[in-house]
Amino acid sequence: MQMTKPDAMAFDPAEIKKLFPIFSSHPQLRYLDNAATTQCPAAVIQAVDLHECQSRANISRGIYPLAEEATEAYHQARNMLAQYLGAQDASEIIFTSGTTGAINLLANAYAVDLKEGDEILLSLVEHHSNLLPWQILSRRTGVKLRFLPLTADGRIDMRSLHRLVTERCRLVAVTHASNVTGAVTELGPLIDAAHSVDAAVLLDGAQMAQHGPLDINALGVDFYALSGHKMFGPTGIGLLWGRRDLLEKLAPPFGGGGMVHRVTIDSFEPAELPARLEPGTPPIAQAVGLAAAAAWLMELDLKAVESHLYHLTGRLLDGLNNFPGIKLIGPSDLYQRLSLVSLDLAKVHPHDLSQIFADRGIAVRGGHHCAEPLMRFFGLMGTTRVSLALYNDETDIDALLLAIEEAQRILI
Amino acid sequence: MQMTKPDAMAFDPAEIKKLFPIFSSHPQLRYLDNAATTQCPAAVIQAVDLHECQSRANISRGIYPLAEEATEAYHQARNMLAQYLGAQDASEIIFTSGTTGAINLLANAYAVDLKEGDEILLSLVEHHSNLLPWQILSRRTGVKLRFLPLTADGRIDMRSLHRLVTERCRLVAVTHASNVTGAVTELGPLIDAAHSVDAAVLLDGAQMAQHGPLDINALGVDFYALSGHKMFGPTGIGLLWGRRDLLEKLAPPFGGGGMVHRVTIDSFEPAELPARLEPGTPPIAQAVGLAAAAAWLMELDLKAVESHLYHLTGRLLDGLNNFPGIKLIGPSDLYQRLSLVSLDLAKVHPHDLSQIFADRGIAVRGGHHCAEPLMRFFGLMGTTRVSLALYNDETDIDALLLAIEEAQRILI
Amino acid sequence: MALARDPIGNGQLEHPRARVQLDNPLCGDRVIIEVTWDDNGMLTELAHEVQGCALCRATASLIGRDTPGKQLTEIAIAQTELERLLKEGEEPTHHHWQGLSVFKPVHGHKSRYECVLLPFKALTQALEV
Amino acid sequence: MALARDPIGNGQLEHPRARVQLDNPLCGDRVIIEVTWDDNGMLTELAHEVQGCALCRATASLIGRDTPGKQLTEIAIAQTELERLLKEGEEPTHHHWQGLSVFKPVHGHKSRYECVLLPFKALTQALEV
Ligand SMILES: Cc1ncc(COP(=O)(O)O)c(C=O)c1O
Ligand SMILES: Cc1ncc(COP(=O)(O)O)c(C=O)c1O
Repeated sequence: MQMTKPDAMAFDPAEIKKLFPIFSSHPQLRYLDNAATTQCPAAVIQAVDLHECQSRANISRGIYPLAEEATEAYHQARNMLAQYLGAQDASEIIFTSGTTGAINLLANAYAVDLKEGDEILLSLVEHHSNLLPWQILSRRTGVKLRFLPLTADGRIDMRSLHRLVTERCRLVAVTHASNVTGAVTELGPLIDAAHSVDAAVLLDGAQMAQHGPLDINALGVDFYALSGHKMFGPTGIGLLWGRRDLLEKLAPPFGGGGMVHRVTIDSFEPAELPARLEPGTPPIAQAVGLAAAAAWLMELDLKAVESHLYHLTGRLLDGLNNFPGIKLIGPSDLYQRLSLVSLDLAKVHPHDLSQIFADRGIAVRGGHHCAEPLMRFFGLMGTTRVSLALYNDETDIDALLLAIEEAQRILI
Repeated sequence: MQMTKPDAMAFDPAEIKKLFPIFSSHPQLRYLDNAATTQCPAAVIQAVDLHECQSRANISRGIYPLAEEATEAYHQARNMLAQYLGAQDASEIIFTSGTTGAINLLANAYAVDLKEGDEILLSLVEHHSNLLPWQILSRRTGVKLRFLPLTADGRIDMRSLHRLVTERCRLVAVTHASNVTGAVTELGPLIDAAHSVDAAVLLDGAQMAQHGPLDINALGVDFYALSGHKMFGPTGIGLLWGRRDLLEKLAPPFGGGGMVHRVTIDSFEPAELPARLEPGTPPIAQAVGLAAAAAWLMELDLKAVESHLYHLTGRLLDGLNNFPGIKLIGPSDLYQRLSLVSLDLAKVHPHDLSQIFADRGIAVRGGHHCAEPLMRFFGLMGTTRVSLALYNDETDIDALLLAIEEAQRILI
Repeated sequence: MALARDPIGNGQLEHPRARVQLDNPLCGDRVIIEVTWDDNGMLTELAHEVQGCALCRATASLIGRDTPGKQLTEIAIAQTELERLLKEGEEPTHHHWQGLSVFKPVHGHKSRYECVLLPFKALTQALEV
Repeated sequence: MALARDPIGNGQLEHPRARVQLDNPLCGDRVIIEVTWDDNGMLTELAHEVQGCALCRATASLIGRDTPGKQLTEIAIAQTELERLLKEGEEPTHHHWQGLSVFKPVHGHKSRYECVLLPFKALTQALEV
């Protein structure tokens, strides 16, 4: 069921906003913390509801109609996410509790294969969720972590790539787009370098996922992780996508019901993908909700959404550049970044700035954004981050700029 | 807000049933697969909805009112679950994706401490979710798994306890109640034996959790795992409870945002409980839903529910005993079992029987119930399991008994 | 039901050319197929052992009845026909396999497809067609 | 605001009897308190270094202004008073600590309690009261 797509000119954030119940509950809310969590459209909330009210059952093993319905719903959710990622094979989609769950799953599966002296390449821009699982793996196996440095404007610096991607490199795990700088990672050279030494590439897609469907094969990566709650879906769900041949080689690091062919007290024989990597009752209703979010996103005129977000981001950057004492973190080129902007206001602590915003109904985030190594790189305690989504509009930006003016008056 | 409790005589499953939307969608449904998943009352579905529509934000780091609300809601959910378990200290509640997630968390945390030659004691009645994580741990560390045998009627046999709980035993991990036999584990001797050698005790509470609040300190165990979807709550959520002193000793096995004090590229310093064991954005809305389920359960007259379930289970057992060729699995004493009954109908495959039921609107489960070692113990391929919950009534039991009669006519 | 009750071809072969054991992970059912074929690609002998439900036993029985004497290439067709029958509800068109239509009532019962298919999967795996 | 802007007691001591560094894991803020007391249980000297928000700096400043010369037992009371002020909105009752009421507006802003409390927590930890 394809809706008639409004053309780019007709894209109306006010209409979109009406689809999000949170703005009916909080009509004054200026929600600019979309990198932390996006809001949820009614379509998604209702899809979860409907599933719980009409099709709730455990999956895969029941043969009564309700169990078949629930199994089918879960199965279709997987298909929908495969479509969203552009994966031909839906069994390459492993549902997890979120991006963090996905990366921990991969790290623990890799732990069996990797040996002391093997290397994993990360970057200094990574979110703790794409750093700590590898630190734990490193402690467990003796695998060495290496780090791609950053350019002065916070992009991953590819100049040392060939020095850092050694013969011992087994995995390159970097973010698809940063939750602090907004910088979108340049993939071409990275993937070429990794594949030239047979290392796999994992992208942390937590921030990218909300910006519409992907073409995972064209991207050329091997693993991809994302979270439902950052793409207008429910909390408690996310996924790990992986190339079938690689996923099949992973020994299941976690055990439970529904993932086995045969079990004795001594050992088990894992089932096929995707079940082998999804032990236990999965987040069924949340998968249905995430599929509804993906479907909702795919119905949108994403070109129009994109130009809307570029427009707002441009307005925001222009406005911020007018203030003395504001340092912007991240690429200056609008088209190398997502619609999120981190800033440092001289002599003002991010929390104090965020408080001034909060008092005016503006929701932004101040702090280290779970990226302490990056903060250290910039020599900052934290930043104040403004992150946009499609329901934001010019009045949100203008209110924010006005609040900064007031903050400078009050705080400095 | 305490509702006036109806007295035991007045307990009316028909009234309870009205609280569950699934039975409005499927008025003919006789849902007897409650050990797989319980249905969800409107109060729970609405609590999740309301959270998503009014209080959705990421938790812990935002300082705008919406983030404070979401943080508070998550915090209150933890308090509610602490109350449900009877835990004095809410930070002993670690939210996970479910029972399976909880046991894998514990197994991976233990993996750091345990050495080859250490022992973990399980039983032959365990669900795969309380077996496979320990097999994986055993493969990783060389820890030895031992198994408590069963009595002929499928209860854990405590006679060999003192032989099996050796000085090397570090953990005893058994189910609180079996999802196949319904047998409730006799805890006293088990806990005494474990504690006498300083081994901790984990109970798999997946099946017990739906039967009302616990007094975890009186139980005397050290860890407890449960799933939301088996106690009238959402999928995608569960918890691990642990005694604070033991939880504090666990090195976080998984990493991510929100669980650290300080991070460098080489190492991290974990935060306090419970955050240190909850990396990444947690299942926020699902925790709110689970808390609503716990609150809903605590409002019920659970004595009345219990006698209702005993009454139905007795009627079911009596009816089944009248059939020739039916073998009942599990304790014959009504009061040693939960309201679930597994049966084996001679010459009839559980799937064929389940199909006959399904054709008559009766939802039961046939198969090995993720307990293959137990099936092998009984020399069965599988059983047909009838599991009751508080919304079932006598007509459900009678329809089931009638269907068995028909099945014997058709299938044998 | 008759097919399931009186299994045709149940047992073991003395000198099977191939033997395959296949499990249904969802219910734990198990099928063992032993089979022999000649150098002209004709299935000559077949035996099966089934621990499974009525549907699974019925397919095994049908295989035991209808496949000996058939070309291996025709057997590959049978599995395709059966899958289409289950998933789309389309009657088998190949004249050798009209008998498969006894499984028509299973169409729409997704959770049971694997029960019906398991013996066929074991067979085609044994034949490597 | 004035308290935050012109920090009282900012710096380091030459011979602190105790030194405690405390972090707020939520925002990465950091407080270092150095303190000296005499054998009669009186706080004699105090210095603090704060990397933090205005609230955190304000508390540190208030501590720098109001705690020297006080008995350690009285300082323990101050923290209790402050926690009650934040959580319940109740004005401080102890006559030494009326000054804490500048933090009354923070009552209800749960996410900021830790900002206000951090320097006090560091202090009481240093004093082990
Ligand atoms: C006794 C027992 N343990 C563990 C589990 C696993 O629970 P979940 O699948 O919700 O993780 C179940 C249910 O499937 C169970 O019945
Ligand atoms: C870049 C990035 N990676 C990973 C994560 C972790 O996602 P989650 O907390 O949903 O697991 C986040 C968000 O918090 C993020 O922004």
